[in-house]
Amino acid sequence: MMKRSLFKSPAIAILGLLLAGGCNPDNPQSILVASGPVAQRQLDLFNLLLWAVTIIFVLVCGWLVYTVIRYRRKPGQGIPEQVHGNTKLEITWTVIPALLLAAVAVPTVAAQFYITEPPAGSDQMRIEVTGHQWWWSVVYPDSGVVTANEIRVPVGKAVVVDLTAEDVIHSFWIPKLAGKIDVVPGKTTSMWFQADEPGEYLGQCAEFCGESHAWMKFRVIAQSPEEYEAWTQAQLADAPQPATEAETTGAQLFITKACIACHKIEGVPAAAGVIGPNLTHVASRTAIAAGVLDNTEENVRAWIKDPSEFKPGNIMNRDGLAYTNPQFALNEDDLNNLTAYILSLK
Amino acid sequence: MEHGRHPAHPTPMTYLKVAAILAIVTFIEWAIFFAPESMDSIKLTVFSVLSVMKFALVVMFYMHLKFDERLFSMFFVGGLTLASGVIIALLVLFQALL
Amino acid sequence: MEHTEAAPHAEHATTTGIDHRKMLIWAFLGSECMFFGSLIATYLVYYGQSISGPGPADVLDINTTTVSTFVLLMSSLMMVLSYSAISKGDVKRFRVWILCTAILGSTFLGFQFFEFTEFAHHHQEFECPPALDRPAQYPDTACMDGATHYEANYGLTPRTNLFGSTFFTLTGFHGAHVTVGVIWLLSLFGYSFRRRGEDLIRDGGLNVDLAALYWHFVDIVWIVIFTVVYLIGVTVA
Amino acid sequence: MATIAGVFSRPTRPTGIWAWISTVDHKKIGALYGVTAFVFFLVGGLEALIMRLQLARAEHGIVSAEVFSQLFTMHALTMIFLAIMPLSAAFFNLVVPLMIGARDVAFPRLNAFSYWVFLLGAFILQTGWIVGSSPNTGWFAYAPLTAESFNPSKGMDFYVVGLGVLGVSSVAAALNFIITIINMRAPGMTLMRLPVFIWMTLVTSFLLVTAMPVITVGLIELYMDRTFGMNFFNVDAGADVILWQHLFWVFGHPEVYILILPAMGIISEVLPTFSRKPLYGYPVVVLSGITIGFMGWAVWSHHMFTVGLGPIANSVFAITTMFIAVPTGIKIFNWIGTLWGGSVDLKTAPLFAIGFIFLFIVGGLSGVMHAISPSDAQQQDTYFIVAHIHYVLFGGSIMAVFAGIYYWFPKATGRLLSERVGKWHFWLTMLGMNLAFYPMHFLGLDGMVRRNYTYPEGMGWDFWNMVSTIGAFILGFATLIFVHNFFRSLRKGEISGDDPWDGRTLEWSIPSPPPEYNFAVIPTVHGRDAFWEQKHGSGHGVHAPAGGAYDHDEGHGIHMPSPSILPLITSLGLGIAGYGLVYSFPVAILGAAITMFGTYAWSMEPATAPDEH
Repeated sequence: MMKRSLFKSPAIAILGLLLAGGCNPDNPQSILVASGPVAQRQLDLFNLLLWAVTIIFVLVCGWLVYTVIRYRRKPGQGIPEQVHGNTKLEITWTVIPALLLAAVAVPTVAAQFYITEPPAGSDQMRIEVTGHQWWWSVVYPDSGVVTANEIRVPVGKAVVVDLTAEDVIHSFWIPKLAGKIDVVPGKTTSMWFQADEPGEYLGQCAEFCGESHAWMKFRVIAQSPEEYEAWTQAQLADAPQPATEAETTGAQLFITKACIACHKIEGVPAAAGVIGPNLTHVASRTAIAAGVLDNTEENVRAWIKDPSEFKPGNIMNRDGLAYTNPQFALNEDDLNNLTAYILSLK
Repeated sequence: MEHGRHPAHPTPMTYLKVAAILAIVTFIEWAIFFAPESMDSIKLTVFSVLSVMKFALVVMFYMHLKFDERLFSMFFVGGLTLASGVIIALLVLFQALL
Repeated sequence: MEHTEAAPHAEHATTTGIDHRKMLIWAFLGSECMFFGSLIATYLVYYGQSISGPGPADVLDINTTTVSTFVLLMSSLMMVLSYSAISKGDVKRFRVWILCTAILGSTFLGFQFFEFTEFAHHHQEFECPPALDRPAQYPDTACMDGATHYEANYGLTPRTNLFGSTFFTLTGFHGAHVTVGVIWLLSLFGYSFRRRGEDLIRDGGLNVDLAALYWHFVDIVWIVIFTVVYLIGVTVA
Repeated sequence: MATIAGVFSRPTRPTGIWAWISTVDHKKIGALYGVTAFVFFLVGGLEALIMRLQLARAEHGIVSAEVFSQLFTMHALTMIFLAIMPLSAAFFNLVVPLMIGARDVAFPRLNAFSYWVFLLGAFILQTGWIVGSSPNTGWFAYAPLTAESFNPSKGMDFYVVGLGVLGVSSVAAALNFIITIINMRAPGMTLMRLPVFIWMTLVTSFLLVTAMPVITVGLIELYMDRTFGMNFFNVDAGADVILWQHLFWVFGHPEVYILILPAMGIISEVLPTFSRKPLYGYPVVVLSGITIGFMGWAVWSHHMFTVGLGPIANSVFAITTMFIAVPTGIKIFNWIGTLWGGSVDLKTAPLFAIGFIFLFIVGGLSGVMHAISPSDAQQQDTYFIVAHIHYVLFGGSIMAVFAGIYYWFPKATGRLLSERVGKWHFWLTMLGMNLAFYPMHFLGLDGMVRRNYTYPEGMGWDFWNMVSTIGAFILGFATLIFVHNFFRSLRKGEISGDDPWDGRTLEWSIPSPPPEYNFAVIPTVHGRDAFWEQKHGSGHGVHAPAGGAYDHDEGHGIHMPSPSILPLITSLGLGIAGYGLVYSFPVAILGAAITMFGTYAWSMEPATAPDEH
């Protein structure tokens, strides 16, 4: 909090405006307020550098402007003294920056090691995240929970994330919790983060990965350990059976319209696809379409109707029979029923 | 056209000697290759040394770098060093150093 | 081959006393080092990373390649001899040696062509799997009548695996350089018949010198490829 | 002998368009480079403006996601390869022989060849706009997004072949300038008397010659994968797609210095002239330029801090990157040292140079912030980086290019650019530049990812995006002012005379515009800043080439290389081969045959037609 007040201090308003003052730390993806130790460590370094470069900027540019004003050519001025250099001065302004940089190198290297792995002996858990064009699948190997685009974690626990990609390179980034790491097909990279306070943290793919790169988002939801445990248990259950007529029809449509080719729903044996997100408990998520749309009836319906309206080039539109084969096309009733079924998958 | 600093080139006899060494070294390499497997660990070193030797002989005598302008050596060795540096750096980064 | 590019008066009065073109070829060779260096780096980074075979030990034949290496090394000898001849004004000897160089270079290319085709059609003996493990459409009937081994195509093409891609690209680009070299040498050979080779003799054989430097460079690149890809490559595998 | 290979008769004393097509004169080639590059600069700027319009508001629908991908890819490729690099090449061509007291470059026809190959490579790269599929993966083209399976459009093929052809042009030009600088200096011009611009040209040329082959290999591998189904970046075959990134950045980082070192060279000429003092600490400035070029090879992985190379590799590259700030800082201090105690004439050229220092400090300092690998994990791929690269490439390279244009325009044309319009140009550029790019720092820190074609409301990005768009349009307007100034001054500008700025280097000792042969008498050099010494110096008996000599000697007896059509033909073959590699192999073979024919004819053609005099 100390650092935050520094930014807002009126005494440095001008400098602040020049440097980071244009930012509002309350913005959902601002890196200027950290909510976990990794992001905090990165922010501390950033702040250190910010102040260092601010001072250097003021000194050097001040010197530049002063020089230009003071030595402006005056009418009738003759040829100035032809100075070729000054060895002592030049050595000084070589050595001082070198020393400053050497001083910065120490915390840099220390932080680089810190952000790579959580401290030994800390309370840890692991998750596995896979990047797809343009969504994320999430697996909790310890409990067996499988979900997508929404990562629930308990507060105060170090979460080690092992990442890989299904297709092209992506990058996994939750600004308020930790800096990004690339998600590379054929390799596993890893990073860790920890949320210190409960809340919802926005994340997004940071490496250009094709047409809908801009819409490859996700959320991290940090909860108390009890809430997290309850969530885990709920996720492990099979999908609820359809209750209303609309839901039952929707459940059948889910099979007959070939949604099952790509989507898995635990408890529905036919629905075992692995190309798209696991939908067993899709209704329990706060958002759909990889964090793009809030999970409301209106949005679910609009998304099923025409995914490309929200995500140009997406694979569901490209390959799904409901969109490519007129025999499988969805009419208005189908949309209503499917929406009802999806929203029943709490 | 002659310019004052035309380097003194070796005679055809030298060329023949170099060729003989090159041929012999290639034969040795061939022989070592079929040596027993127990020698595999030192084979790599020997191959590398022999290869560098052949390389250097051709560069120094056939390309006359030993007798020619230092500038040429700078161009060539510069490119060679940089290329080696890139190869080694990549092997280290991919943790593929043999 | 080339007439000097420089303004005529500057020709004899360069700052360093070195001919422009000779400096050009050396700077160019420095650049070529980076080119082949990057190709070799790719080869090494991918060494042993192929998911499927065949690998270096399956297809590479050290005997054949030792001979082709020897051929290329000897072509370098012919090359220096032809340069030595032209710098003494001996056009006739020059013609003999440069033709020899070109022929040896072409022989090397022939070897490479043979090698490439051979790799693509490479057959290897495999142990017959136990009858129960055989897939339904087992391709080879050889194992049917109680044989323990059968022979099958185990060829390497640029598309087969990582090794194939890196190998053919590296050696292929070397081969392309040799091809350019052979064309260059033959052009010089033809050129020596014009005005009895006066143009070649005139600047101390500089035109031949340039081709020679290029030729030897291609030769030393092969020395590295032979060691890295063939000798060490097969030994480690 | 005047008939080449029996087909093309050699153009003699050509005029009109033919004079440009067959020219081997470095000044004309420089002008061709300059005009072509500036046209592409405008094209790249237009692409940027469309993108800024799209991003001005949340969920704006001006262009589709696909078109936006093509726009940001082509904006980078156009600005880097078709604007800044050839603008540098334009200065190399226009200035290098004049500064070192030479009559032309070492290989005049190769020089023309470089230009034509550049032009054809540029066409290939831009073909996508005509056929509707430009490269769309970002200029860095990370595998495997570039693979056929993910990217079947021809766009990536134009990328591969276009960059390959441009590489040929760059290497040929760079070799030419290396030889020219080492081998064609006027008597007495030792290496430590070379103007700093020449030094930076030399370092840049060495970087080009060594860096281009690396990307060429990467491009070849990508081409093999896409065209022949090879496996270089095929994960299923065991390939490591990170290899592309290494090959790309091993080239890409030296490339950054290829873009900025010529700019630093220009600044090092402009500042001493307009403060009437020699460059402060010349040896150190030269040495730091060489150091930057050399260290440029040891820092490439800082573009890959988030790839997961591991903490050791990241730390090593973080430290090497930080220390590259030392030689850069030295240059800045020495430039200010040059101004200190001088008599600073604030004409437009030095204004741009001072603007360069100011903006480059901002970009350089944010560069140091990126070098800190742990916090770079937050900044990487956000608008914070976009801000940084525009401060160094626009605030750096382009500002220096403008400084250079205002500085040397009178030498090239004999007329001055309007100072009054120039001041407007400068201040509007400064305003637009900072308004367009400074807010991007804020956007990056607020978490806006780069290369997103749009963004939702409620992220706090709307305001600064709008400001940035307004800034971009001011910048565009400022550039139009410059274009106006350029064309107006070309026809009506004040006559400059030979030496309007009281220049220090040899190009100011000859008429403006220079005669075809540059120097009637090759000057003898007795010190650094040769021409200044001659005018104000300690009375060395420098041979005075200017004045009377030119009035009486119209260049008779000076043999200049004759015009030749063969560079164009040879490069045309390359261009045809390039399109052939994209569309059809028989065409590629035809192109190769034309190139071969051109090479033969070229090698048989004397540099100077004997029957000309």
